[in-house]
Amino acid sequence: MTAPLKDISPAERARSTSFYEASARTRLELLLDAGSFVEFIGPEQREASPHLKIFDLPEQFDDGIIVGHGRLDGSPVFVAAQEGRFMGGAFGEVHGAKLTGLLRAARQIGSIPVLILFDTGGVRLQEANAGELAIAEIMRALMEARSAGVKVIGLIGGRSGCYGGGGLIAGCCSALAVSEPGRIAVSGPEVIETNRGVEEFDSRDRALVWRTMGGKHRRLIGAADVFADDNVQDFREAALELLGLVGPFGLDRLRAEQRRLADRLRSFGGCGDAVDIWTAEGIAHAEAVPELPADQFIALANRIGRTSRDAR
Amino acid sequence: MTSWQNNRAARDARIAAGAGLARGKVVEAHDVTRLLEAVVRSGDRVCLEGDNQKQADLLSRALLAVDLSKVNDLHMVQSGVVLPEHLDLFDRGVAKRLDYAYSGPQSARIARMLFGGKIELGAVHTYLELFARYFIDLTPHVALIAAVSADREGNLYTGPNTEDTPTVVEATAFKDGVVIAQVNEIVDTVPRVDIPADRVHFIVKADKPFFVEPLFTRDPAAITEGQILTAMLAIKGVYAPYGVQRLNHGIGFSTAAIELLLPTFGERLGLKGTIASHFALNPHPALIPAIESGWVRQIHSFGSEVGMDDYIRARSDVYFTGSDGSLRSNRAFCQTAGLYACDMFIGSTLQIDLQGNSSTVTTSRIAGFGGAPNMGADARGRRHPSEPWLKAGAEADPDGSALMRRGRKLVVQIGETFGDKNVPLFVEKLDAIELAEKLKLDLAPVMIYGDDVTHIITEEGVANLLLCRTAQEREQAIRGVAGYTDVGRRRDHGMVSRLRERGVIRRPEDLGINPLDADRSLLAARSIKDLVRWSGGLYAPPSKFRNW
Amino acid sequence: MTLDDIIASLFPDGHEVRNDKGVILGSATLRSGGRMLVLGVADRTALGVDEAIRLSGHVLESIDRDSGPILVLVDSDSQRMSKRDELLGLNEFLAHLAKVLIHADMNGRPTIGLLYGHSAAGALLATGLATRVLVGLPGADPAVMDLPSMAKVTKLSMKALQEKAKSTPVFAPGLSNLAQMGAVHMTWSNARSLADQLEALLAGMPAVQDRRDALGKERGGRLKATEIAERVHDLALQAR
Amino acid sequence: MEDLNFQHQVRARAGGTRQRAIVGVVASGNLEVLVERSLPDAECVVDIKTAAMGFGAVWSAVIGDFVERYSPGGLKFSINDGGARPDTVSLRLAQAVRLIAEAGQ
Repeated sequence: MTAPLKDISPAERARSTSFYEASARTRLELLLDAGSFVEFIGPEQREASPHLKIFDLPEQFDDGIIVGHGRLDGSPVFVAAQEGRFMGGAFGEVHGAKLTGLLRAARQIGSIPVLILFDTGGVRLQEANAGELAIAEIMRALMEARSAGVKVIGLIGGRSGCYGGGGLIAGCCSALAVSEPGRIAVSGPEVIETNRGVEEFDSRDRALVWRTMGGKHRRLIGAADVFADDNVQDFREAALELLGLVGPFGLDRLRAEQRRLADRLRSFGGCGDAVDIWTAEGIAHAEAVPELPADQFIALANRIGRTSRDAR
Repeated sequence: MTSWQNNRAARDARIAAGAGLARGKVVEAHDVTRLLEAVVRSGDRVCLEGDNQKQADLLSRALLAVDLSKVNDLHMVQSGVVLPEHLDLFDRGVAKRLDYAYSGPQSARIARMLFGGKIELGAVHTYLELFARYFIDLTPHVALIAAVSADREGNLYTGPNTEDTPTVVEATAFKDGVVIAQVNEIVDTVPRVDIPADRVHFIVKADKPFFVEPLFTRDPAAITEGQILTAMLAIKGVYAPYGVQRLNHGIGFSTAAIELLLPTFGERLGLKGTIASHFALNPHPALIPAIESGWVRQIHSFGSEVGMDDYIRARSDVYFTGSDGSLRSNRAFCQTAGLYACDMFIGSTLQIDLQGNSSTVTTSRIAGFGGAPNMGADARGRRHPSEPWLKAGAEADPDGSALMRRGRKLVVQIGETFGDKNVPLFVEKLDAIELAEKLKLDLAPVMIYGDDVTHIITEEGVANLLLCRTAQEREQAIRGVAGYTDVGRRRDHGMVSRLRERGVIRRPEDLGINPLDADRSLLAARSIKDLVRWSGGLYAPPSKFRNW
Repeated sequence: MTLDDIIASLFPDGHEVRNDKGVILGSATLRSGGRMLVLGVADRTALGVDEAIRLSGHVLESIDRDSGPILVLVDSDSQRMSKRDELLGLNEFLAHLAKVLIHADMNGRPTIGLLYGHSAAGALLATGLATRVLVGLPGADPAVMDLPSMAKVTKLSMKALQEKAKSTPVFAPGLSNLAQMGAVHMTWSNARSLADQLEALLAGMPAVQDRRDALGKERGGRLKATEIAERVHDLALQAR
Repeated sequence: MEDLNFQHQVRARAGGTRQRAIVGVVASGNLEVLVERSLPDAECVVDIKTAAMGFGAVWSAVIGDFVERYSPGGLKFSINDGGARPDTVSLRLAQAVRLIAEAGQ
């Protein structure tokens, strides 16, 4: 009666599957070459968080992150995918250590790139110190891996976005792909509202949240290099594209990033809202940017031409 | 000599008392409280337009500020008690008595105030009952209404959210009452005349547009697999066999799932054109994919929905629109349409008991009835036949004479056996009964009576109560679809399996539905953004529903 | 100890370190004779885009010009929580600062963090936690997450949280908890000359390798992290 | 948290060759089910850790019906539950059986 999903090709399935909505496991299954994924410390190992029971909270067997090895267009890649629905995809001790170990291995090998599918609210409150430290260790391991020639690509389009320390890790990646519903920031909307008041930031005004932190804004200011439509196939293609574009890391990148960020601050530091920034970028009818369909938006972003390529 | 025009004289005196504050009919916003003190008399019946969606919020605040020595002990007769100010009136003593129909967001506070004796309650009505009483024994002396714009003569344009306004004005203006309208703007020419100027006595330009809540938007992203399964059961187990074309949907997620399954699951079953073509329904965004796929022929609406204006304007073949192109809604007419011209009502509820009575009342909340009891009731006065109506009638009374047998409206309760926080849908005794005992009410606030309910659908299957011949069968049919709730686990297994053999209970597998196929990929739209795409960019959802 | 006291005690042979609106920039002469680049956040200032870009610029300017270790002094608020900072991409500015510090450390400019006051969340990640060795001074009060906010989210009372905090260092604020987790390598004494303690550290600087997870295990604060990371590492090496 | 354990003797071994499968996530109103082919053919074990206290009787009924209907012989189910409703539990269990019945390892 219903067309079984098995009958369609993996690419068609990936094309029709929303990245935002899919689970971390489904994202990996459809992102990688069919059947190529091998998980490290899978759920059957039951390496859950040792800390949640202190708070009488349920555990998840994989602690909310899946790490492993697979192939992308035939080439080997390491992958990590956060499950944004389990505790908001937040970093805890075990969760973080899985990614740290993966990056350390990638560094040692040097030639196999790493894809990180972010979906996180940041540090897991119930193990805040362990989570914060895990993020510090991941940032260190990531930069050591990049310094050893490893390409690390971040894919951002999950329901929990990429917040807190997750935003800092994303900032360390060689390149990012982001979709419209994807968000990248340090402080979450509710945190800003709680600390600074609703006049500073109305967290319930979702149009405001997305134009301040969402995928389109991040692409337009050059924080992300590729804008993906919200389906897994588009993220797969974005990952392949970025792997082809990324060059080796070095001091010149950091100098270029310093210039890039200082220039951003000079050009847009006085803007009160994303629409002001887009207008300053020379976009006519900037207020209509959130409504643009993906193809038109991509054309616009390419015309504006801001990227972080060779400058991160 | 007896005077037979006292009321008209009194009305003229009220208008004269207010005229000093007006230029023509126009009163400045800062003078409105003084206007009300001049026009309203203590003890008056006042309709303060609080609809299901649209609120005369400026007039509410102005009425709350009156000098109590001039205006007090009012009798409020309004369909919606929605704004905090509506109840502040009673706390302050401006108003004393209340007759109403719906109190959604104020349901907890209104319960507290009723217990505390702050409000003298007339009755909780359905919309149609309250509207009817406007013309019999609850006619307002003063109506405080809301419109989009007015011209200087007082002609009003109510815009897409016309809702209750024509009914309120009809009852007030033609029975010597005074009508005061708040409008968002005063213009030279209104886009269309919804209320003619001779029925309007004062107009006030509000400082900001009247408040409208988007009550009928269900984000497809929040629809669960369980709701999809119940929606599949409804389409295949009720819509299809009865051929239901004329219907009303509730506002829950299960019915939103049905709307989103029509172009996918419904299409594969070949049902297009045979079901779900004519609706009494607000402009639900979730229905956009079905409309765009050619399922829906016509929709008449109680009110509008925020963000749907441009879409409605561009789809006038489907919606009722005025000469200006925008939606014309009308709650009284649409309620009547739902009662008499629809063959099915399907909606969700909070509690169902063993007789099939249902209620949305809990012991601490009195949400009122709104329109559901009229939608979800068999219209005993109905005389025109239709296939679903006749088929349902025949199922209920197979041995009766075909020519003398009444048809039956299909009244379908749909829901999951457990609701939020694992609260069971099925109970031995409704909270409504406890509430009635506590408040010493004459009637328990039952939303839909069991004898009107024809089907109950849960993820466990479809129970067809029309086919039950005894009270015991009916109880076991209900227990049979009550799943793992206490009510469900106390079923008589033997009787339930006999009911299943007779088709009284139909499990998913009896309908050829595999619960594992109840997947979100079946939804024609899985997000608000998808709905915007289906609408060709015409649907403009309010900010709280966006993730872009 | 005030910032001035600390700097005076660290660098008795002289320094050019300025505190400009909470942003610490400068350099100093080490007792051993070499120079040390100094930067940091003072006066419990929030770390936003404007502060972060100055700090990263200070390090980058020094990288080709100078040699010697780098000191990051920390008494900050959290990251600046504002619409403007997020609009401009605060995550990139903070990450950039951390990257610059990590790069310097890996390339002959060993980094030391000195946590002498408060710090939290993103600000700590971009400063102290991005150095090779993080030193605490007595009285420092870092808080990844403060207990009142935790109480709000977990719906537990402050008392219940404080009770839980006695049995584990994993969530509660404080220098000793971070030390037990392996984040803070050592705590110096206020009673002794900071210069002595700095020289001792520089003389025996640990290797570049990040051993914080192992340290956390040795101190009984993080029992799983190092084992999990090693297992994934080994599996990954086998899988290629 | 509450721990529950159910052991059933079943009619037949579950189909398929996969050794294990996992479905669902732990979130409010949701659960994960890890299923492993690790028991003798006539046995089925279900281990549950749930955040919702006091629903043992409901779990017992749900698991009983599930075992009766699917005869999942040889399978061990391990559940982390975030307070899911019985219909969601039934659905996840059925999904787990379907997944492990697929060909594969």
